[in-house]
Amino acid sequence: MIMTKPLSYTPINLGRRIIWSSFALLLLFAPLLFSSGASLSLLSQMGTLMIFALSFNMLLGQGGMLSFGHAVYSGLGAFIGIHTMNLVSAGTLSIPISLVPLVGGCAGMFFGVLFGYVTTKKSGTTFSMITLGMVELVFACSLMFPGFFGGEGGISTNRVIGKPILGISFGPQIEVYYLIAIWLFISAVGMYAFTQTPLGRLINAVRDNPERVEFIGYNTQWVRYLTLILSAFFAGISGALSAINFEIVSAENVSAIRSGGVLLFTFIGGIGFFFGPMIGAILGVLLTVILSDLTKAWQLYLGIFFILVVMYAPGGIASILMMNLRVLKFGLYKKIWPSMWKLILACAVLALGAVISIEMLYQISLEGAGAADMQLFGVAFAPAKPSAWIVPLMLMLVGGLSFLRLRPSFARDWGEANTDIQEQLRRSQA
Amino acid sequence: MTVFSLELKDVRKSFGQSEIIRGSNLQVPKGERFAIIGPNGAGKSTLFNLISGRFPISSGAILLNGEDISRLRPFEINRRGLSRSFQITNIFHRLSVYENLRCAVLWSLGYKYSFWQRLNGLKDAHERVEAVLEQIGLKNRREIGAGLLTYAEQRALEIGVTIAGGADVILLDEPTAGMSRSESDAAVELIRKVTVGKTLLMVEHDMSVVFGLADKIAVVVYGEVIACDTPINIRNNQKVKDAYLGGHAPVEVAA
Amino acid sequence: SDTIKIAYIDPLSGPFAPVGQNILNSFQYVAEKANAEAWAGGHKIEVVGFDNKGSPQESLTVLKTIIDKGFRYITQGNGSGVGLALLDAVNKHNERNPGKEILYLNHAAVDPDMTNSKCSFWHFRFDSNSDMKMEALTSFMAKDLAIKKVYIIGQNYSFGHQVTRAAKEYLGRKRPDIQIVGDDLHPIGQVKDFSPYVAKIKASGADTVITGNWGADLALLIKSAKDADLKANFYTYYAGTTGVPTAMGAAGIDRVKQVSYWHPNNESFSGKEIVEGFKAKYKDDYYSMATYTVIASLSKAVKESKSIEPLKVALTMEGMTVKSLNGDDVLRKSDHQIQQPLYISTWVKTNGKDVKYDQENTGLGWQTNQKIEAFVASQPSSCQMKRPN
Amino acid sequence: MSGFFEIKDLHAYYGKSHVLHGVDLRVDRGEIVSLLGRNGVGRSTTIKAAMGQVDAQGSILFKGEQLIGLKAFQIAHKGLGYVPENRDIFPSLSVEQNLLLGQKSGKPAAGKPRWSLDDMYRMFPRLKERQHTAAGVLSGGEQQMLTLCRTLMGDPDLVMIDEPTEGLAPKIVDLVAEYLKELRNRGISVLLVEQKLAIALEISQRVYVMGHGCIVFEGSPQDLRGNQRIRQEWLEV
Amino acid sequence: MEFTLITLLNGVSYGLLLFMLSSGLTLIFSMMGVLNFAHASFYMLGAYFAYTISSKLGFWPAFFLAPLLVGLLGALVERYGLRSVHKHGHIPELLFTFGLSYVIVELVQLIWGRSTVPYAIPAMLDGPLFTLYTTTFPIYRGFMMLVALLMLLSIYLLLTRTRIGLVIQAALTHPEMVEALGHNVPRVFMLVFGGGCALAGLAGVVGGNAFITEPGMAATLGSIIFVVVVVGGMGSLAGAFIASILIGVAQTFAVAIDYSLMSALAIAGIKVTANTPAYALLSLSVSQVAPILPYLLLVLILIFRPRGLLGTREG
Ligand SMILES: Nc1ncnc2c1ncn2[C@@H]1O[C@H](COP(=O)(O)OP(=O)(O)OP(=O)(O)O)[C@@H](O)[C@H]1O
Ligand SMILES: Nc1ncnc2c1ncn2[C@@H]1O[C@H](COP(=O)(O)OP(=O)(O)OP(=O)(O)O)[C@@H](O)[C@H]1O
Ligand SMILES: CC(C)C[C@H](N)C(=O)O
Ligand SMILES: [Mg+2]
Ligand SMILES: [Mg+2]
Repeated sequence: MIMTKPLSYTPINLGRRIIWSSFALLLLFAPLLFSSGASLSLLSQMGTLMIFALSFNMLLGQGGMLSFGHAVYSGLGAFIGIHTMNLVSAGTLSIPISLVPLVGGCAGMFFGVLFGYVTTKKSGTTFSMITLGMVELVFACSLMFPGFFGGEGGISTNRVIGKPILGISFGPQIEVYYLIAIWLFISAVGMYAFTQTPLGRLINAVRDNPERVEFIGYNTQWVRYLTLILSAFFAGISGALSAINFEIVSAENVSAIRSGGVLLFTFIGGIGFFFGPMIGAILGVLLTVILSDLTKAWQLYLGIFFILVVMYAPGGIASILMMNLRVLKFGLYKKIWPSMWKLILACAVLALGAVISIEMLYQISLEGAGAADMQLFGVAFAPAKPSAWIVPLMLMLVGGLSFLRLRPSFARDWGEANTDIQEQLRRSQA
Repeated sequence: MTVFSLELKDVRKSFGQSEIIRGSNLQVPKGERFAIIGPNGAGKSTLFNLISGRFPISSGAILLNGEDISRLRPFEINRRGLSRSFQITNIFHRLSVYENLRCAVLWSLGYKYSFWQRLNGLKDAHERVEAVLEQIGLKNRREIGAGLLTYAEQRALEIGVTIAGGADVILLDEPTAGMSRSESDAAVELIRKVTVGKTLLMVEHDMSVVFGLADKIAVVVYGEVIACDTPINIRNNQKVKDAYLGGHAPVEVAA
Repeated sequence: SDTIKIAYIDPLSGPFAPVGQNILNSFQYVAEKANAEAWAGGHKIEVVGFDNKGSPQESLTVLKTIIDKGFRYITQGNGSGVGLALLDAVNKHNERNPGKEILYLNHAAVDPDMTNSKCSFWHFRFDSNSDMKMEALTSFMAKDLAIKKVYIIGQNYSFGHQVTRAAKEYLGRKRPDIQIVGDDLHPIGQVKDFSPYVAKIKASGADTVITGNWGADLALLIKSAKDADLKANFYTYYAGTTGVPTAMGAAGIDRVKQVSYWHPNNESFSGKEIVEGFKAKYKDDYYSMATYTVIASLSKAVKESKSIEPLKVALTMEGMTVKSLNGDDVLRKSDHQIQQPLYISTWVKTNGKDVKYDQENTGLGWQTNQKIEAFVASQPSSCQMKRPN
Repeated sequence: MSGFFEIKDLHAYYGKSHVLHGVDLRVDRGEIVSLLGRNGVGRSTTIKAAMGQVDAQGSILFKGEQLIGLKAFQIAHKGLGYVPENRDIFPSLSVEQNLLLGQKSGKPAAGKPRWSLDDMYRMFPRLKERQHTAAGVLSGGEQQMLTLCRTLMGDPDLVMIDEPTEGLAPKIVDLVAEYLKELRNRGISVLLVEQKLAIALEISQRVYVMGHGCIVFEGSPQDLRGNQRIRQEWLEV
Repeated sequence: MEFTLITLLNGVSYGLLLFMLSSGLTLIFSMMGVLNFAHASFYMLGAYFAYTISSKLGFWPAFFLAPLLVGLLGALVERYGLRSVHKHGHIPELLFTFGLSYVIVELVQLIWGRSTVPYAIPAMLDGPLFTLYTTTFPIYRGFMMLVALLMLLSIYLLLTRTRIGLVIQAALTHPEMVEALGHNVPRVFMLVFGGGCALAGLAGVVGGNAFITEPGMAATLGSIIFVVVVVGGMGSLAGAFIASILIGVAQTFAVAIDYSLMSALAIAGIKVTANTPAYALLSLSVSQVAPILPYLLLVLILIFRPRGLLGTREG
């Protein structure tokens, strides 16, 4: 029987190693590509959010546990982290900054042990609602215990403590970036490894069918509880890293809004794939930080974006990516490309028109009727003049109509390509 | 006094006002194949649910290998060596066939809630799963998501998940429901094969399966075991005929 | 000639956006005027809005972004919590990046700590701090012998705490006979129904309420008071900010008083061109006069120091006198707290005479009760400033 | 009698996979017709297509009206009843509520409905006993009875029943057979998909045998009994 | 005495407002299983619509038209948005409504501006209804309470006199089967969602001028209405009603109580100073704890009675 060991059993370690090494390389060289202070800070934020989103997906994607309160663990991790740093700088404690994330992780874990016991008693909607209550409780407490939470202004710290070790003081952003990158790598490997352990598989089983798990010898509550504790550990790491990065932690770190944010972006990234949450984290930072910088209408765009993703790509960005990759792998791109590029073009035209209109509307609403001219994509627009509306409206009309016309043929081509692939897969299986 | 594999002592169960199980007594010796038959709603599945810990019993006692298990939770009972299948297929739909079975063997191999061991490094689990795959005939469907299997394959997997942990008392609830003749014949063969040396308790409405497989038949009517005997005696039992069989007792036994 | 770019870091989305947007518009309106009139000599001033979503942490992200974009001046005011966080971050940045310092021009965050225990060379405050305002308010109240029982209610955050503390302390000093019959802190921006609080105030028998509430928290409080027929006067800080006048409406007439460093119906209607011009352009009220002081001070310091380098500008600003809409104000050197007069005013119907300008088209506006000169309003500071050498 | 219920050249698809390849069958008023065949040949699909739950092409005429293209609830309103094979009872509702849902929404058709709650309880006293129990906890067999009754509550003219005897005790199976006959006596036609050959042959007027998505045999039960080849090849008995 | 009575009255009327807000959500969330995060946005829309309509046509036309409009909008949202998302499960639905809430807030700001709009109480409903000792109780609060009770009654009749409730509940598990039994499930869903939104809109019409109408009014509502629905019990209108009143009264009374653990200990003769361990906890007064009461209740209820007060099912 050992002789007939099937091929598929040996995991394709080579491919996996390549992926992980390129991930490491990417982390290493990203600052060279985006070297300005602000992009470094963005990269750092993405890093922490990635850990947070991955840890959240341990619950949602792996365990089917929809938590509305995951920020509790990252937030409390952050608070403990920042208090630790303040203790270190006060001289009462001696821990290098690079290990503060570990402290945060342990703190997250501690609160995971504490709160998780209550929340994981139930699953499904009940779990979601308990976590909602829990996060609101902790958040409300943050105003009641200003000693620990610092009230509305939060607790701040200075990450440059003591003498630099090996010339690293963690003052410059780049040093913080690499600290985050290293922890991100460790955490990502750790969380991926988790999916390949007995507990990691069992939480999948619990997600699919909790009832049956009880009849193969496992206590579902324990499976959920342990997973939550581990997930809270990683959340705590991300919290402490963000404390180091921002040098401030405030009550919003433990809020329902923060918890909702991670849910949103994890989902947008794609909960069905391990790396989905990472894409979500990148998007999350881009959308909330950059977009709000670029336009006042960012919340409108954000809302529309969510709606579109949910309606047209419920598997998240990762699923779109994987489906396209699959089409590519099976060499069917030439089949869908002709209808695809036209559709993309139509969408782009539609979006362009919509963006121009929205921006002009905002200009009018914020600046009053005498709204000044504005620059958009390097072109000047005068929203006050009715004539200025012709272009965007035309763009929207043309884009919209061609979208409606082109969609069926794309949908058909896309559908055919995918059935082809399924056929091929089925044949290779049989 | 012999220790029975499974013993029910005056087990009672009420849901709200209605008493569904009204003092059932049953003794299943080690290594025997028992079939439970009875009219719809007699309480057969409920009996299984009580034994396997899905519901708590109202009174009485259930002994597994002489040990009282009547207050234990399902997973505790499972760890003591009793495993059951479900009337309505109850597997992990999004996991592959292989993973379904691997989940089912982990506890019995002592891996518990481990998150420090690599699944793929667990040789014994792999071998055990391979063996089960072979037995239930799903060897070349291993990587398919369980939800995509055909009905009969799912039923086979259901049985596979039930036996994979190596329990020595197996409870099967209508294992052949919804199968065609040839499929259910195959299922009978499968069950016969995988329960060698084990204690089997099985609910079935298909008399050819019952009479083909069982060493003994227990008849449950209105929450009571009204008869428990060899197939031949059961077939000729007037009470059973009235309550359950009607004119349907198969003529040829164990073809 | 250069363009001096000021990053305005305040809420432009979320519940506090209305105030944030109004003040941004105010800044830009004044900057336009300054540029047209060449206040800063050949240099132009530009104010760019950045949304901090009301959060301290988000503000720090924004700070990093704008530093990267080459901004050297920031201004902020809506929320002392954010203010303290920014102050800290600016200090750290300036320490770590000598030669690339940032200057923080605070237009409204009034927690006294920012010019006392936490004072910084890199921070100038153009609003009078909450202690100064409380000093003025309590002095005014002390003269009113009808006041017997006072109730203090505030939002549960740093500024609210400061108001409560100062009110108790100063009233105790000036009118020990006045009884503080209660004090309450409620969560900021979350209470929908203030009637339980009003019932409490009522039960306490208070004839006067002191509150630092702003935005919806103030509007709802006054509304509930009216509904329950609470016959108490309200001494407020922020009854003039966006949204409150509308919500208050006629219910506040004669009941609501405000302490502020300026209001449009001041003795000489100083600033009326701006009030009118602003209204014509944005259909909104100009009330945040600190925007004027900030631009005027910066312009003057740039002109005098002949530099747009924050360090030089800050050194020049120290102790500088600037002509603003409420007179000649001094940027006190010891703590960088502006010294300016304060007004106590009451919410009344416009009458075309001393109450000319209404707010939010309600036909109601502010009438001066008393002007407190800058030297009277002044407060000592415990600041021990560290200056760069 | 030009077709009470008539399926002609019916093709059906699950996504891309072509399951029915031109099915023709017919049920006349007051007739019990059985549709037999092995697992997976497409019997359930035929019924689902008639009920508007599967993509289908071809023609399905019911009382002279074309059903293809209509939504399930419209088809139900035309007088077609469907008893699914996997029961699909509403677990959180009580037995009685399940039955009530069987009645169609909107105004009742002219005349008195043929069935009342009491009829159902008389037919299966077991249901009466469990009247207020959540249907989800019913035993397998009880659920089967409930499904049948629920559809009858909608007062259909033709019931399509998919494996009604699965999981029923042998005695109850006989009972169901009796009731199907009773249905016919009340003027209701039945299209029966059944695994248990004995019963199908006993109660139906005509039988169809299906193989791989099309009809391979049509005739009376006697014909089928006599046709060893068909039984061997398509029914594995 | 005056204080207790007034506080009780305030509590009940606040509770009734909570009920108004959450009755629509009970319909949508606990019947259809859709976690509608945009519910409060529809409440806001109700207030803004009412503001515009009442400034043109007067309050009473607005009272009837605004909820209708909001309901219509809700129905359209269901028809062209949620329906296609529905098959993917609850989380996409939740995110859809989440995105929707962003869009609605922004659109409101585009149309009506960023600041408060002067949506005032109509003259005929302004003024005191009665005076209790010295405190007046405004007519408008009485009116709000009446509307809430009428809402309760009408939804109750709708759910008990029709089979809509049954159809929805059945369709949650087996939509195809419900259709096969002759019920137009999509239309029922659309009606229910639209109806729920209309109820939110009505609450907005009534609440918008009782409180203030501004773009932030939706955000402040936050999760409290979910608390009401869950505490009341999934699928139970009466439960939501009781939960609303319970939360309203409890919170109102809590605000009024200034005692803390410290004062309790003081009565017992134990002196607590700032140096005592857990001083921060001990010195918290009940009124400061008031904001967390609903959430505390939520967590406790879910732990000890996951079905909620009057619920019939879990989750
Ligand atoms: N949780 C419960 N609450 C109330 N009644 C229940 C519950 N579970 C089962 N019952 C009732 O108990 C009776 C026995 O059900 P059970 O499922 O054990 O029957 P069974 O013998 O397996 O029948 P079948 O052969 O039809 O599957 C049924 O009438 C059922 O309605
Ligand atoms: N939802 C589905 N998607 C894809 N294929 C399906 C689906 N349902 C059924 N099939 C396929 O269609 C074919 C016909 O199925 P159908 O359920 O009609 O068979 P049946 O004759 O009723 O058999 P059974 O005895 O299993 O009920 C089968 O090969 C089945 O695999
Ligand atoms: C804009 C102001 C109302 C802010 C307030 N003064 C504070 O310091 O928090
Ligand atoms: Mg059963
Ligand atoms: Mg079938």
